[in-house]
Amino acid sequence: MDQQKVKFSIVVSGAPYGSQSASTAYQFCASALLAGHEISGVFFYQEGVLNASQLVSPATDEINLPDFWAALAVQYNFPLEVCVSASLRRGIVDPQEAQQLSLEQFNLKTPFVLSGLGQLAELSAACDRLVQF
Amino acid sequence: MDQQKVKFSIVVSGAPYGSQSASTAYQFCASALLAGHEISGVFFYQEGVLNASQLVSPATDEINLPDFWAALAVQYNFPLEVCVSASLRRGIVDPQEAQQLSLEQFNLKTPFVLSGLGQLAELSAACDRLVQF
Amino acid sequence: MILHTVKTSPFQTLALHNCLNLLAEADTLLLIEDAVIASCAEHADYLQLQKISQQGRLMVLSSDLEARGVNNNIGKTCDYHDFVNLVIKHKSQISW
Amino acid sequence: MILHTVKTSPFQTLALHNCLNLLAEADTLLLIEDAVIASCAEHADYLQLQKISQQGRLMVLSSDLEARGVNNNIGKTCDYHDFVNLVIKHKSQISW
Amino acid sequence: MIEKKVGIINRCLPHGSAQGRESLDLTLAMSAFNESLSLFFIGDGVYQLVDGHSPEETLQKHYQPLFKMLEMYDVENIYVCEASLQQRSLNSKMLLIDVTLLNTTALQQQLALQDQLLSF
Amino acid sequence: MIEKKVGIINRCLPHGSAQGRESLDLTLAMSAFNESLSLFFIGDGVYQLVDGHSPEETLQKHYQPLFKMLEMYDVENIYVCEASLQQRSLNSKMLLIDVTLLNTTALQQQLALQDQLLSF
Repeated sequence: MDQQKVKFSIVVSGAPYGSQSASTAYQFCASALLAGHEISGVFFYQEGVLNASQLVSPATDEINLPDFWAALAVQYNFPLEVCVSASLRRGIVDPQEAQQLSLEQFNLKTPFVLSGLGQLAELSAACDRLVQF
Repeated sequence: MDQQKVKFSIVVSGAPYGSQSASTAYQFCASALLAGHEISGVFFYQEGVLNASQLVSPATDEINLPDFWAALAVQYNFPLEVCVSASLRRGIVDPQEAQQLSLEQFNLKTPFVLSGLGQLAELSAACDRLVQF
Repeated sequence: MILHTVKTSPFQTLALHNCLNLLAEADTLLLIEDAVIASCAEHADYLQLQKISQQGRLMVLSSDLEARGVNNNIGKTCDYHDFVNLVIKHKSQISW
Repeated sequence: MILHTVKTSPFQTLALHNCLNLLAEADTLLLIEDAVIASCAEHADYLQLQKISQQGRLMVLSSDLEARGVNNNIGKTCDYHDFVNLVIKHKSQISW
Repeated sequence: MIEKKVGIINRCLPHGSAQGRESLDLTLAMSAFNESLSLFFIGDGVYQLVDGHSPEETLQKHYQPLFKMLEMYDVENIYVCEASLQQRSLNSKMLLIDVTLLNTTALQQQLALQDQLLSF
Repeated sequence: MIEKKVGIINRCLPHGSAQGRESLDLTLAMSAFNESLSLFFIGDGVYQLVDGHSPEETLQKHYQPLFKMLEMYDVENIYVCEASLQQRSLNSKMLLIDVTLLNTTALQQQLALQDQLLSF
């Protein structure tokens, strides 16, 4: 299988800042894609949903992990799925949810999308290897 | 000192959801105030800054910790200081910062305020006891 | 006189172990959150904890025991009101 | 065949210890993030780790060693490309 | 296509973190799409199932009753580490639901059978 | 009013979490307001000071050079746990800055002198 193209699904459970695991997940994905493999999708769960915030604004000498995820997903055309219930509890909201909840602001970044845990089941079914960070 | 009125400053380092420590901090503050003591202020640092999000939207059978903090601070008239640099890295932004950073949205909740670490030094100097959660 | 608050399980982290290494004779240890389990089940540092309990320096937050459906075998249970008074009685606090 | 990834220090958590309790003979252990330190300094589970290293089943992510300015004494260093191939070679992964 | 066997590992105490609650959410949701789920409770994870949680004063959600829905959702492979129970002076009668106790070797064998593992 | 003695305790490895970096930020910022700061490096915290961090490939900020600013900011009470260094086969020559080594008893005494403690 080493020489074959492998489909990965990735579960990110850590915040973009404060712990390293989301950065590790990003480097893993970038490396897998560089080696010619495929990412079926990245599912953001638990603290991982904070990677989807468009308001993350680190200093200029630091990397912006949400930007990195967005650029990688656009370049290689894979979805960034963010668990909606984990998101709402942690203050990650898209325009539609904001409207439903009567919130005047939202913060979900493009191309991250809020989705249900069923989406994780689909990513689990679709891939050759599931990796959790 | 048991019978005297004591001034507490509180440092909250944990997110409002995902770990218990911010809830513990809240219960501590509520209990201290009920006993007649004073809270000089609460300083939110590290993951604690996420307590200041107005977008946190848990299910109706769950408590909304940012709401709880806001209500307690208004009732007892103490400040909720949120470290600005820890906030920006984690996607907590007030209207002024949003404008400066050319972000179209913001998410800092009232009456939380973004402030520098100097404010923690002031809270440290002003209190009888500093407690970290 | 330092109040040491430990919040993680002795089966998952070494916070309690590392705290015990620095606990001075005048200090008090308060178990909160997941750490309350250290007063219920035997673990690597249980004997040392028992000794501190016998010296009256081990406190356990009762609401965290109740949350997890367990009872403490060692230490004295306390509520948030007692927690506040423990902070007042000690000069400083270390959060482990 | 399971790939176990451990990411926390053996001086701070029992993740490595608990992982070793479940590590089967066909499994591989990969140390990442703070856990790389387990390959540099002696700790409670060092001897067991050494045994796994001798069996060729211990890997250490080199970028995490470099980040912390340390070198491994046991285990085989690997980069992210190797990490990807380790995942491919194993049926499943457990993140500790 | 044969359905993948997915194992969900629970290693944490309830309420100090959201691990237990979010693991259960995930299990109940995934059970609608995958009938080959197995749950593992190891280490402190066994406390998730110890009957009698009462987290109201800690401001945490009382999700323990939802474990009873596992049966309704046809999640039947529920494995508990026997050594972890014993180490904590617990036994299976103290647990909220019916489970299968496994010794370490049997646990390793069951884990090895899974195509994918998620850990909480 | 006598200035409060504030002790800042560092217990974590660099880069796996932001503890070390945010502790240093706090120290440098507070030093402008309080001249009685003391830093403690215990357990894995000693790795914060081991010279030679190179975190670029991990995407983490390389904040270690900022430790050299402590002197400029007049933060001079920097205590390192001797036992923690020895346990990790490290010694003070491997550290980026000059520190005072303390044995466990001396460490307990210094901690007891502080009016307030913050832990990272």
